[in-house]
Amino acid sequence: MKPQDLVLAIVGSGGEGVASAGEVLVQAAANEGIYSMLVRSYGPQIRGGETLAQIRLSKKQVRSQGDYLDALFVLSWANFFRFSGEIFVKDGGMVFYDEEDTPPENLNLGKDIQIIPVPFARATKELTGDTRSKNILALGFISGLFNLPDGGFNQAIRDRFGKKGEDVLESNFNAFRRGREMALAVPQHMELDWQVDEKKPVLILTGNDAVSLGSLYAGVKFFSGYPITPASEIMEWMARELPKFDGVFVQTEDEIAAVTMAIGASFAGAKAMTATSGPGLSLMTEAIGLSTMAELPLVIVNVQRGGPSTGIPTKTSQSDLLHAVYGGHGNLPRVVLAPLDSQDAIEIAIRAFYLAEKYQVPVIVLTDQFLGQRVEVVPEVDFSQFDPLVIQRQWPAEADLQDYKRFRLTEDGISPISAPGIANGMYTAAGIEHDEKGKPTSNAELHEKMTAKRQRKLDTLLSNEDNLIWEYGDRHAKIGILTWGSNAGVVREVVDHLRLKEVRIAAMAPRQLMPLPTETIQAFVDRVDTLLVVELAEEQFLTYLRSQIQLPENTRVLKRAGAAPFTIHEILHALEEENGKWKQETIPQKTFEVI
Amino acid sequence: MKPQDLVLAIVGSGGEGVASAGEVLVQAAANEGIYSMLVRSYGPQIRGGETLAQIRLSKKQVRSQGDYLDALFVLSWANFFRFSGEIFVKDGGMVFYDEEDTPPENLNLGKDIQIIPVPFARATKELTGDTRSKNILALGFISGLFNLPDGGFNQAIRDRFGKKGEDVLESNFNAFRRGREMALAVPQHMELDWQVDEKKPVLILTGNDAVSLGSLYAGVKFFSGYPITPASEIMEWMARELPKFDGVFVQTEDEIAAVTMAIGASFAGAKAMTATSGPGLSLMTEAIGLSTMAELPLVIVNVQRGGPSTGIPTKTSQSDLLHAVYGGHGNLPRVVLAPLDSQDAIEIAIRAFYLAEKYQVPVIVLTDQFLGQRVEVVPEVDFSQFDPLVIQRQWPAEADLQDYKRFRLTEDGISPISAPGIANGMYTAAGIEHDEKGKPTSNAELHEKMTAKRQRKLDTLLSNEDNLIWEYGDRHAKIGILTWGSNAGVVREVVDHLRLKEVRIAAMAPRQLMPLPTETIQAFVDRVDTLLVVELAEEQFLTYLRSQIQLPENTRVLKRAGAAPFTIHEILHALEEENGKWKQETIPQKTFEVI
Amino acid sequence: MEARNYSPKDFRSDIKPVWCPGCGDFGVLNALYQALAKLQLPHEDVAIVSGIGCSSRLPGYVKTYGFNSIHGRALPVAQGVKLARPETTVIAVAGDGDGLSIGAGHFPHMARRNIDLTYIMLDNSIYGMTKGQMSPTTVEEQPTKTTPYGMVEDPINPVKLALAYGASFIARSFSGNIKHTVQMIIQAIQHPGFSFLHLLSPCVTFVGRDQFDLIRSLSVDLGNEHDPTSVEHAWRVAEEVGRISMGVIFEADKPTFEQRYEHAKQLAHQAGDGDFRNLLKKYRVAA
Amino acid sequence: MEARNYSPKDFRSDIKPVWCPGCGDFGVLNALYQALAKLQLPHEDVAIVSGIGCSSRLPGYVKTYGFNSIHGRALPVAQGVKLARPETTVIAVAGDGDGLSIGAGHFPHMARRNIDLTYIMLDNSIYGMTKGQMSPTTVEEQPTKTTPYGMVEDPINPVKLALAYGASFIARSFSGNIKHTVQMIIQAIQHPGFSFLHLLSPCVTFVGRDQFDLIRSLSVDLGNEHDPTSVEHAWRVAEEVGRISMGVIFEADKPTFEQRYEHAKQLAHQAGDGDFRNLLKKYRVAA
Ligand SMILES: Cc1ncc(C[n+]2csc(CCOP(=O)(O)OP(=O)(O)O)c2C)c(N)n1
Ligand SMILES: Cc1ncc(C[n+]2csc(CCOP(=O)(O)OP(=O)(O)O)c2C)c(N)n1
Ligand code: SF4
Ligand code: SF4
Ligand SMILES: [Mg+2]
Ligand SMILES: [Mg+2]
Repeated sequence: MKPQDLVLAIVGSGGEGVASAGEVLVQAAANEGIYSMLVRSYGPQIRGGETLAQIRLSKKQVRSQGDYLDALFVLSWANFFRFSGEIFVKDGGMVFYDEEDTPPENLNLGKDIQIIPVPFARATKELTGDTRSKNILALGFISGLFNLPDGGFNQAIRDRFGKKGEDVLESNFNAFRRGREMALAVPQHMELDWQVDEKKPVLILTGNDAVSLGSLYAGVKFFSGYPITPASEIMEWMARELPKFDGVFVQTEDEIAAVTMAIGASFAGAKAMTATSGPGLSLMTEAIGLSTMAELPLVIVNVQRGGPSTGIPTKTSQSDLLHAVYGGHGNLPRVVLAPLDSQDAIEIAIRAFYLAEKYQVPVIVLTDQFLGQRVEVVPEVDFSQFDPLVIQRQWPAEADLQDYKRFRLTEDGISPISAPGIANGMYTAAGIEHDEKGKPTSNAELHEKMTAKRQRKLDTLLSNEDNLIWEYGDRHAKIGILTWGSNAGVVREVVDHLRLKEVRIAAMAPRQLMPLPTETIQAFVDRVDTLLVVELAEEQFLTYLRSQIQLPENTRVLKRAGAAPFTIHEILHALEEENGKWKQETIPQKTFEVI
Repeated sequence: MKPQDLVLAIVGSGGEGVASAGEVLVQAAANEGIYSMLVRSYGPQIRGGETLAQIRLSKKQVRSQGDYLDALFVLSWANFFRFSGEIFVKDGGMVFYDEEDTPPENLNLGKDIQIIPVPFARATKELTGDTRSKNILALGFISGLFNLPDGGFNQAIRDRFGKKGEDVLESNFNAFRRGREMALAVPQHMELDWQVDEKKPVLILTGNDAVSLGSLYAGVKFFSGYPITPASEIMEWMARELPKFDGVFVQTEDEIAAVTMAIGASFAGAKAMTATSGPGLSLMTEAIGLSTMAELPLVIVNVQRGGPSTGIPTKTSQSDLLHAVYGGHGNLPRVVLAPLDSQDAIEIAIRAFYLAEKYQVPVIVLTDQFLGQRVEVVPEVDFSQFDPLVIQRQWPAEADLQDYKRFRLTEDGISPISAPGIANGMYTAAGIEHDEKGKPTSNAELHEKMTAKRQRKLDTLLSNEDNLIWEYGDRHAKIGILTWGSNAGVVREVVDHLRLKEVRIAAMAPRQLMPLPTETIQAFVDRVDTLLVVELAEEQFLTYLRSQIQLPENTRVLKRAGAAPFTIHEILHALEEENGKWKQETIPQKTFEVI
Repeated sequence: MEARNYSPKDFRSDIKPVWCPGCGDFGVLNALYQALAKLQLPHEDVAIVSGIGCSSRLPGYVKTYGFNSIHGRALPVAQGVKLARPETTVIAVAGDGDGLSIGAGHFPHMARRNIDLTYIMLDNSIYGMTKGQMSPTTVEEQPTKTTPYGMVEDPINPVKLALAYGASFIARSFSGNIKHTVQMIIQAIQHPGFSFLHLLSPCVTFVGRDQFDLIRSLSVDLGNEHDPTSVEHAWRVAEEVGRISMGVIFEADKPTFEQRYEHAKQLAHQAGDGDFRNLLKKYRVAA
Repeated sequence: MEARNYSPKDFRSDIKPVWCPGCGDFGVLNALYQALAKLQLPHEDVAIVSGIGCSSRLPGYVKTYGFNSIHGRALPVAQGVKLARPETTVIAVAGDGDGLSIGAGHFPHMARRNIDLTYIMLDNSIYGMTKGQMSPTTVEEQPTKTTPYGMVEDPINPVKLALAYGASFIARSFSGNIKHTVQMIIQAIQHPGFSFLHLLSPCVTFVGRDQFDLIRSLSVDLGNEHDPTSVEHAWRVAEEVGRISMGVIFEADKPTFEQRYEHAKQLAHQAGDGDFRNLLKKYRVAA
């Protein structure tokens, strides 16, 4: 086990504070300059069901959740088994469990795994009189076991419990210390080195936080939304923050009201957005066309989950891709962006507003449950770098307002846009086809021209704007991986790992899916000998790529319906199968070397 | 002008009975064994606005609306000009107008066009005291002018006006006769031969009628719908006919209620459907996923119109294609069928129910405004040929009902489906991911299996069912046209015309768009040297084809946003441009020779 | 059909509820088992149709036909089931969010059709499933995740809505009072036409356990002075502040959709005989 | 802003209405021109928002800002406009189908928010634009294209709905009485909060010209006995059979969404200062 890459998990019931222990751990580590990623999983029960917190800690930025656990902490076995098939302990790994809950006799977790009882509950009760701080005691145990610096924990515990009164704070501190002591006494205890050379400021945030922060920075002034897992946090964030920034927040009666209200606000001149997940996006389909037709800026964040229909609300997927790029009746140009991680999500959200305002189009930002809800530690972001992207709408000039033509047929497709309050800028926005002044028409020629105008804006965008694409790895790669969205993290680790083994490999992920930067992608796929497409859907990305570029004949796809994000091993295996360039045994069960 | 191909149009205001004259003409011709196609167009005004009836008459089955008019009958010039850019008189053609409405001085309709005043209104008033029968007088004039047999008219007029009383009938008869006499007196009068060798029974119907008839024959027992142009006629048809056939008709509050009510009815065991157009289809998106997920048969007819958003409700388009095949969040297998003409629409509707019931999937039938609302005369259809397709749902066998598994993982993906009333067949249908028994799950492995099961049904379908594809023309063609839907008619005429000129050409149109019979299409495109894709949308079909097959590099596309259907000339020009194989002058302005 | 003797537990399915311990919906489920047993309805002739939400998980826990459809669409799906197979006893189940927010547009049309089915709204004044956002019946005092600075709108009154929509049966009950709930479910099912049962069913997790005591303390039975045939009386009940009346609030005798459709069918049969070939003749020309 | 003196015709746009000759909506349009002129509202500070239908074509004919959106969504779009730019006088226009059928779910939520805008429903009891299908207010006697054998459901009563929803202003008028319509539009616009105007506007093509006479003959003015602050009185008006009362049916003083949101904003500002950098600190760890 290398100190800079530790994967552990805590599992228990909802009431045992598993998730909150995970959050404190992330905070504590960050206080010491240690990066991490936290994935929280819950069972189907609304509350009090099984909870899993998987945390990966590293001195380098963490890019994926970690395939195998170095150590697992079981507060109750029954809950552990509810996650069977989802978590795997590394061969030679360690499992610590509460001594009060004896493991089943036929327990078989893997090769050479040490299974060690620890009196988490009893020790807590002895110390504080009840077991409420058991999670923090376990955290103390973890900190001691892996020699994690305790200063960070002290700060994190104070931040978390300080407001709950001295008593609560005190018992948590005591529990933490007791747990740490207990760990120092077990033989498994390790003297890992977590000293970071230079502590740089970081952000701790989820993808949903990131999208919200980016949107606020971009100047969103209107949010209308309807709750839906796993996007609700964006809405709750806006409910909390927008009123502070003099923006308007409305919880609407459904997603159709949410999106049409945002369109109304946009018509009135505000930067407006909504956020949803698959079923909500489907319901918004008709109105997305209205935004296209009335040429009104609109930002929709869609946090993907398992589908179709209600599907699996709490699990990740990339299966809304085809709907995002091709859904909706009629010829419906729209922009679709997809961030790679939380850091990128900030920029992508800002760009979404930039593109929506500049090109007067609907912009869909596709994230997913994995990205949206995991807690990630990323290097601090300098927001001022995005200031050029924080633009105001291009109001009509005086000359435009002489005989104002809202939908003037321009070369680049963009026409001067007015809004209530502007004298002589009056016009009627409409979802009905219209002429340059907005007058309804059913004329075939005009329809042709207006259709082309709307389409043309995407061409203008593609040629005028930054190429939003992520490319990583060997410039002369023989093996290429083409992926998108939150897969980028795990793919990046695969590339890093294989490059250390001198495999010539590179990866690419478009951050702008529509209009797709086809030239860059075509060049990439033409350059490599072997191409692997990686996606968490039924060949949706592959289908989309096929429709947009020429894929080499021997293109292979690694795809799954979703629910769980990809692991490094899955991708390595997929590459191996296709290549035979390195052997199974070259894939270690765990701990990847990363550049 | 060849007698078997005559294109004429009547234009006037809504009140002048233009559309009804067109309908009587079609009926009259059919009574004499003459084929025709009638396209009615209206201006934006709800009622009383401009109306155009374009009728093409032929001794052979008519496949498209006709490019240029041999003769135009103008009841009022103001209304004519509202259609400028939509109708063109052939060089050397004739224009007859009501003498009371003087044509504008600068009138320029084309080369060598005779513009002849006729006292339509005055003659009617002299005869009947008012101008109400003016349209029928004009019809009489038309019949005389082109020597159309008058027996058919007598019958058609009786059918139309018989129920309105002897007086009305009489004045219409008189008007008709007077008009015919007037025509015989003008020098333009022609002795065309309309004698048909063998009169075979025909059907006169619109695409909307055809879909309705097919659905009823297939055994539809539940229709829920919401009005929308140009699909409302299907709904009105069902309101009228279903109660006679002990089916249930419900006008719902919106399209979401329409589709979910149909899904409820399907759950209860009924063959259920709805019909809509673009905006409605977009609204149904979420529920289509429910049908996929709960594996409940469902038929949705979507009559395409101009889009996006409200678009152009009264005009045709093929721009819902990508939404039909790829719309909807999640991995969402569905079947999409597209009939070529009214005759085919009968069969396709029947097949839609067959496939929905057999594979327990949503089936979308894509037609369009042009096909849906034009009046077409087609050879009689022998419905009994479809009897093998009129199937009952496969209820579970006794053995299935022991420990019944509604979503059993079978090899072909199809599981025995139960319904209320079946003892021991109880289960809970759900849009949530579920196990074989229908129990909700968020397990990644199960999700994988169930996703694959649902997808597999389409593979089974593709390998087990008839290849629904239309192929036409030279088996060893060098030029291929790939198209879909109602374009097939005009494409067929192009192929006929060019083959007479010894051009080696063939056309293909898949009638099943999803799952696409890719093998047959791939073979076709590989066979030809030049491929032209023809579609009434912004490269949606092209995009779709790209995503499904390998298109040759030199594939060309003839596309328009829509509103007006393609003409023969447009396609010939497109081919010419690409080929230079025949010269502009080889394309006559009108009258195509057809095999 | 052979006589069967159902006990409440015969209606228990083998799926374990995902509800939080103590959730009010357990009471509804138990009451439903009892009501179905009292009515001796065969498993296969009952269909319970819901949308999405904690409350909408209910169908899966009952051993009858069930349909856990999509958010807000319990009513249209239920109507489809009922009209396609009228022999079925159809019960639609929705949460306050499901039925009054995203599904609000279906409610008036359900009522005006007066299709013979029962609509049970499990009102917990919160979005339970999505973990605690404001719902259409959330009251000002209730903190939620989307009203951090208090509510800026008024709650919706479901009974007033049902009255304005012309629902032919309106009752209210409380899942903390299982006996009463059983009684109301039975009466709702027995009512010919559309019946609406406003069923208070506390969310212990996002609203709080004290809801049970609070509702119990405010509950009063609709006494004899209440005339359920009077819209005025019913409106007064709906307007009550400081107490919650339980029982049948309104009941009217109205023709059902099914009856009226039967009549329409008779007229239709007079216009045409339901023979496909005859229908086809209208389109056929045999020259 | 410079003083302008608007006359009704200053509000006429240069688009010619597509309505059938004699359509009731012409009366509404004229009344609206007059009302806007009387209120001297600057063109650029008015936004008229509609859905889809004959009635929804109205915005295009008025020289103000307009939004002819999609079917059923006049209300949410209008709310977005108003909340994003509160200085705007926002008028939402919908047909009976647009507002009571596909858009029915937005109406209760509009009312409970009590946003300061005016909602004019042009009720012709039919789907005009799609050429004559049953609408939610179609009455039994009226033949339509989708009720060939008569209606099988009851019509919806829009005034009852508005009352049950807690709308703070409810009035009724008739496009055949332009003077009264002008008056009602003005009062509706002037009402602070959500105002609902039920405006009977006959469809001459699919219902018939006789509608004008019929409605005129049934119209009575709400006299002094009517107390518009009384829900009971208002309900009685809504229930009337054989006559149609015109005027302000109900009016209440309720805080608006805007006012309540202002209050929420103050609380929010106490919780945080609206400085992005300070907000960012919550996520930032500078070790
Ligand atoms: C179209 C759509 N939008 C949003 C959601 C998310 N969602 C699931 S349940 C629910 C609301 C639950 O509230 P309620 O109906 O009151 O039921 P409860 O859970 O309180 O019983 C929401 C918003 C969804 N599943 N589908
Ligand atoms: C989503 C959607 N469904 C259906 C339609 C078709 N449609 C247009 S207007 C209309 C109803 C018109 O009725 P109403 O709202 O009463 O307005 P009116 O024309 O009578 O003034 C319908 C159903 C549509 N445009 N969009
Ligand atoms: S969240 Fe509330 S409504 Fe949902 S199961 Fe828990 S207690 Fe019941
Ligand atoms: S159809 Fe009716 S509502 Fe529409 S414009 Fe004509 S008269 Fe008016
Ligand atoms: Mg609820
Ligand atoms: Mg109407």
